[in-house]
Amino acid sequence: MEKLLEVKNLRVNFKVRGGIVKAVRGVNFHVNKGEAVAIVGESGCGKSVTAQSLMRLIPSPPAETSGSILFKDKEILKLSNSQMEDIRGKEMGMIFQDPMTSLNPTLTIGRQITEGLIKHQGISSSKARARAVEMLDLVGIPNASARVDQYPHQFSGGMRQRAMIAIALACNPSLLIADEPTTALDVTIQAQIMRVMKDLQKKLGTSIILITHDLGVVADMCDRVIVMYAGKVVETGTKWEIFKNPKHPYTRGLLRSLPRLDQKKDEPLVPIYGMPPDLIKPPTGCSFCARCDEAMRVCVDNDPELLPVDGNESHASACWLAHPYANREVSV
Amino acid sequence: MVKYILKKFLSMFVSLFVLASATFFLMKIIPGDPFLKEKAIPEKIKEHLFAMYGLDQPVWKQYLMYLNNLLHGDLGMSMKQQYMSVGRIIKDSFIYSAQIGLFAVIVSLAAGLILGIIAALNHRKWLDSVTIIIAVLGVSIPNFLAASILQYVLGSKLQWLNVSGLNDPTDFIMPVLALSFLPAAFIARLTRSTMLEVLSADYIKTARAKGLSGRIILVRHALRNAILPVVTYIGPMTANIITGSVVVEQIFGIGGIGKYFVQSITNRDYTLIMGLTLFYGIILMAARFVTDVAYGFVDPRIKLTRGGGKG
Amino acid sequence: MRTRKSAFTFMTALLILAIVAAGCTPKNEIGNKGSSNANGETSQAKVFRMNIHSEPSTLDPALMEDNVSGTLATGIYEGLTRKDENGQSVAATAESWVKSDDGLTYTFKIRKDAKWSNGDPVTANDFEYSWKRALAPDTGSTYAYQFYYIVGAQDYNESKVANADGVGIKALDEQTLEVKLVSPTPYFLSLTSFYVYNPVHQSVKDNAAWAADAKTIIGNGPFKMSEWQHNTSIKLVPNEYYYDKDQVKFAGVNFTMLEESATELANYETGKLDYTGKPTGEIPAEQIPVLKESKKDEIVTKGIASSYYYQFNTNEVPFNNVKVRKALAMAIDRQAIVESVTMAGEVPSFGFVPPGIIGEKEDYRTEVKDDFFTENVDEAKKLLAEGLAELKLTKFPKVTLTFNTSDGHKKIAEAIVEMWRQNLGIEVGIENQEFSVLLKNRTAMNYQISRAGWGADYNDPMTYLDMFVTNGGQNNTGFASAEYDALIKKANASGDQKERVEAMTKAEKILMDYMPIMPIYYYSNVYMLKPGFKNIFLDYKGDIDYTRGYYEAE
Amino acid sequence: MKDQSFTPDQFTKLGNDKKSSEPVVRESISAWKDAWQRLSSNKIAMLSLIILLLVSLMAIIGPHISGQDFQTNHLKEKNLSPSGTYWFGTDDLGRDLFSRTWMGAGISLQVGLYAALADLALGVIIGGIMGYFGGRVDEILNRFCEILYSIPSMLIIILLIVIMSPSMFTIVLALSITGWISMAWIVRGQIIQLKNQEYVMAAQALGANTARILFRHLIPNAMGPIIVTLTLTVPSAIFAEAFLSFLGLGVQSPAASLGTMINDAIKAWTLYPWRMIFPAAVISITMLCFNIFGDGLRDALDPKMKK
Repeated sequence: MEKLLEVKNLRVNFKVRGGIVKAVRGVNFHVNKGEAVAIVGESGCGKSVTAQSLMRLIPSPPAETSGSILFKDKEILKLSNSQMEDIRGKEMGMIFQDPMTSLNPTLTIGRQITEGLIKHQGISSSKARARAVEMLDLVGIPNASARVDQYPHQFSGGMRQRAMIAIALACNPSLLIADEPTTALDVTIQAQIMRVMKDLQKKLGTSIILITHDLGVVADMCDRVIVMYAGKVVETGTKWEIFKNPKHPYTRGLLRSLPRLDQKKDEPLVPIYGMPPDLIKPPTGCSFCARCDEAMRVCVDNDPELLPVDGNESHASACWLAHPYANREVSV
Repeated sequence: MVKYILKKFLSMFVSLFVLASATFFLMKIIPGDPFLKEKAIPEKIKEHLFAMYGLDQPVWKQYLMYLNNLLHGDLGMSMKQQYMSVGRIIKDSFIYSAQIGLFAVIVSLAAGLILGIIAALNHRKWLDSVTIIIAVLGVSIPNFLAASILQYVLGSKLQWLNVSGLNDPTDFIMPVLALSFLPAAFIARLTRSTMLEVLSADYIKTARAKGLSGRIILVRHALRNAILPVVTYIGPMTANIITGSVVVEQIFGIGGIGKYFVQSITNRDYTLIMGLTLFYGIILMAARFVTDVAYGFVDPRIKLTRGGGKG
Repeated sequence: MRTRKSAFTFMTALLILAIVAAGCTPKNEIGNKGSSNANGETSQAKVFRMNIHSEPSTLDPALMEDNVSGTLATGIYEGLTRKDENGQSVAATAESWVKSDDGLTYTFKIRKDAKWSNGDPVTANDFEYSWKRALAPDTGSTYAYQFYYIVGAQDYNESKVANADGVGIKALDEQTLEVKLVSPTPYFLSLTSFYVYNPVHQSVKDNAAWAADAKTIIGNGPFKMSEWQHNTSIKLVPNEYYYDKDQVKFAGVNFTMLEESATELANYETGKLDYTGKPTGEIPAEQIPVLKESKKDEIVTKGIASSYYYQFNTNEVPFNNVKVRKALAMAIDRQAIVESVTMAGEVPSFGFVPPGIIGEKEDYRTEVKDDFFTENVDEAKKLLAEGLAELKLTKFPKVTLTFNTSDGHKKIAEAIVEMWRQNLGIEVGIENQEFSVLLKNRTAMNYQISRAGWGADYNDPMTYLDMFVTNGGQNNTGFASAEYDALIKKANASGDQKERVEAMTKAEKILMDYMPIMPIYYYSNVYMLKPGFKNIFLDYKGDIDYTRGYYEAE
Repeated sequence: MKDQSFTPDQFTKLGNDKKSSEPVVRESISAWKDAWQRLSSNKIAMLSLIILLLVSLMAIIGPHISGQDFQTNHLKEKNLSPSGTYWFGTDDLGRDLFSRTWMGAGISLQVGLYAALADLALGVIIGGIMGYFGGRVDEILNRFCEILYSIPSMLIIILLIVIMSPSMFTIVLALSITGWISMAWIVRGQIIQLKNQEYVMAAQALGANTARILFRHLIPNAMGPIIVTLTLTVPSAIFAEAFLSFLGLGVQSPAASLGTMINDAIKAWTLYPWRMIFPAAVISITMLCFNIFGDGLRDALDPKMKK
């Protein structure tokens, strides 16, 4: 498979009063063409920062980004601002978490779709408008030709997120980054939105990075999963590997906190207790150590590396439990 | 929409009536009369003058007489400049004030928005500090001081500009600048404040994610959402500026309308006071009406034109 | 959608326009620099440029009441007589006059070549018409009482008679005007140059708004109005029909209306004005000492017949005691005030009638010295203690000095109150009031100490002294003296100047002994005139005469 | 894995108490303490606060420390430039400008402060009501504001002069009668824009009462323009007081305010610039610090700005 995007040793630091927040600490992953990848983790784990830094949307200062982001063989971090403008919207689209605030309240939906089209494809405004209607139709907005001239406040939440998708996909980008696209929506709408995204992915062949804290939506949609914690990738693998054979205690924690259809009635949902570490002073050892039920002495001062699980190419985990010395007596 | 405008006009008419009534009685309560001067006029002559102007009548009668004249479109003659009608005084002097005022509105809007945007884009950097200092000086240096300094430096010392008058196009520069300092500074502060909030809004990120250029994001997405307080402010500000500034007009020797707002009252020139108040009231109410309509254009969520109700 | 878009585009366009305008205009100004000097004429015929502060309240002589109008009237109109530089009445539109032996009848001969600015002849009928017009109640002239010396005038003006037939103004023929007076009024001749005595063209009765525009004003003076930009400027050009046009040398007179003294001075200094300062303009007081050094040859100080004084409410404690009033008057340093506070060459005053007013033969003030009291802090302290004791007061009560809003008045008040504080140990509050409020309070005797000033209407001590007759309209002090009233009456009835001056001298002494008013200084006018301008002068009242001025390059 | 040797005993399970070598979570702190921490780490804002405190202190003790009192005239020593005797020079009656400046600062700052408070109270509440309720309430209140705003304030001031005697209360009253209207309009505009946002509608749907929506949701979000308007109110009140003095309602001499001092000095500023510079500098510096501190305060209190 051809790699569309390859991220190597991505680090993002924020200068704030009181120190430097190391939000992303050496993240590696890739996305293949046509593939849907999920980045999963609690809020504050650096997944959104990672996603936004792919499009260089993190303002610098206060942020400092280093490492390498190769997109279609171009080094994103080295492009000029205007080159970057040509990639945004055209090659990569992005959907944000809150459709209520992510649309400009003072411009019509149509205008917000067409402005990217006009900029990137240089088409006339009437053509752009036709394309906007088409896009709205595509994302399932009824009566699109009338709706195109309405303002965001005339749309419901779900419709707005559909419109966001239409905006993001208007120029037919090769990569769509969806940053918690359904978090702000209620459950029934969530499913509809995910369906729209999935359908479009199939139709247009777009690669997707789905950022979410909810492993539930992942199962449906994604090929591979990347689990992040405290600015690092702690486990990565195919959807099946992660769901059936999670190796990292954090992944297991996430899965345990998820309601499942096959769940027994008396089996409780188990939240992960405690708080993520302060990324101004990240722990020297495993960053999950403090919350880990299976923590060992080694975990306190030694940071585990992301290593293939059972020699498997696609599945990797960063945990001392994989060390030969560790007792392997853990069950899911 | 037509109904809305009609309704607005009707309520404006009622408001003007209330304004005229309130001003009329207030004006009659305060001590003094148009014929009071250091060299007192003999009692008999004064009595006759009072009778000529109807000032010997009970106040309510004077009020009805005034309203009657007003309904016939007659603002009366000035009691101080006896050969001039109030309408003509306003017309002759407003021309100057309006010219300078409109320029000043444009200059202060342009300068204020630009400074405010620069400050917001450079939040907590030195350019932000520079604009803060300029803006604060703009609001804390009164316009008479700014006008005097301009006049002394550009007019008297460097002699680049005429110290007073409105004969050359360049004569507009100093009065316009003097009038613009404060509003420009205030607009800059307002713009900066709301721009900072807007620039951190999600839809700005959306716009960036679309690959739009910084300039377009700024003008199309950010400014439009940030400009509402500025729109609110420029309504009354325009009304105030185009009806002249006493000090600036005095310093630059401009025969504008500004001084009459003070002079008519010190002279107790009753007809002129009323005429000016109504004139100002109309301009202010018109400016406020335009402001309300402009809200709808700036932010489509606002629908004042459809009348009442929350949201 | 479309409208919104265009509205926004419009705003952006405005912005750009403004930026462009702001960026470009300063360049033009450099190109225009040279053209601003309008007074390019050479010595033969120069335009004289001065400031008149503000729009004249009228140019109808009957309604005039301020010196802005008066200054313009000097150019546009001409009465029967004019004042020369020494304050003497000289022939003008009247070439000669005869006073009857009883002093009650004046017969004026109007010169044959007197013409209006439209070429019509000026006749005795015009004067009769104009004066009766000024007296007509419905004209609404506030200065109509200046005609009350004439038989029947007051009755007509006060509507006691229906028509003007009984008024003692009569054109015997085209050239002869006969005026009958109620009593011999030695200063009547002086009044005939006063602006309310100016004639108006009889056509004015057909146009109520005739005095509002340059086109419709018809005068008989040395100049006529060529342009009136309301609130901005007035231009006069010589009147080609004027009988004495050979003596009119200026190509024109331009008046600006600048209310700000600093602006006026800046215009003078940048060569846009030839004259600055009093009577209609002003030189900023604090600049005067500096200009007296730097512009020695241009600056002129001229005493004028006006008095600046404080008046006491003698009905109220503690000023119902003459010793208290005297103490306050004696405890200030007038020299320090005129030197350090007002700085315009004013003269400390110890009497009421200012210099410049004609007495029996010469200046009243040189004939009758103003030594009615002296400054003496020790004596003042003693008087104050005595006065308070007489009033059975243990300490000086809380009183307030009020004055009408003006920077100059405020400064003087601050200095005087401070002198009282230091010299007498009394605290006097200061309160500035809006003029109308002050005048109302003064008429209602609702004050303790108040600033006041008085300028002459005509050239006789009476213009000052008749103010303080019992219940006089200007007498808001509570001062009432039968003896004083009798003396004023006597002076008014007499045609003998010696007898009159004697009575008036006694009256002034009574006034100063009673001291309802505390003299501070006699005004003076300071002005600057560009070198080369000649024969422009101020009369005894401080009114400017520019009509015979000329320019002679040095 | 690095060339690192571990011992098996390192792979024994940890007790819950020893899991980390460092505290895991940041100390949780109250919002106020947090705001104060953010504010105090803003050096310029803190410097501004110190200067503001210094100016206030000088307004109290300043008139008494130069050894010259504010009202004694020294006519022989008028218009002196700053010197050892007269630190800020003397004015046109030879009075000590140092004492007068600080005395004026005391009066002017009070005027500015009270006027700002009055604007805040009246303007925010009435503007909030106009914006929030809209419809007829808005129409009537708005017209009331327009009428009040159009009545010549000089008439009102003269009326006040006639019925009241000059005092701080009268000054603030005169300034506040119409002063709050601009604030009300600004607030009204903001509320009209904000009330259409989802969180407000959500709060309405949840049945939150009006006052709560207004003061908890709407007004805090309009704080930016409110603070900016306040920073304009203060200097304009200071200069308006000078105008009141001129009409006879403001501070009466020999007392001084910064506004009246500047008014007096303007006539001769080219000759005696110090008479204008010191009072103008006090106003400008105070306003600058007020603005910077206001910005700092807003940044510290407003979590939105944290990023």
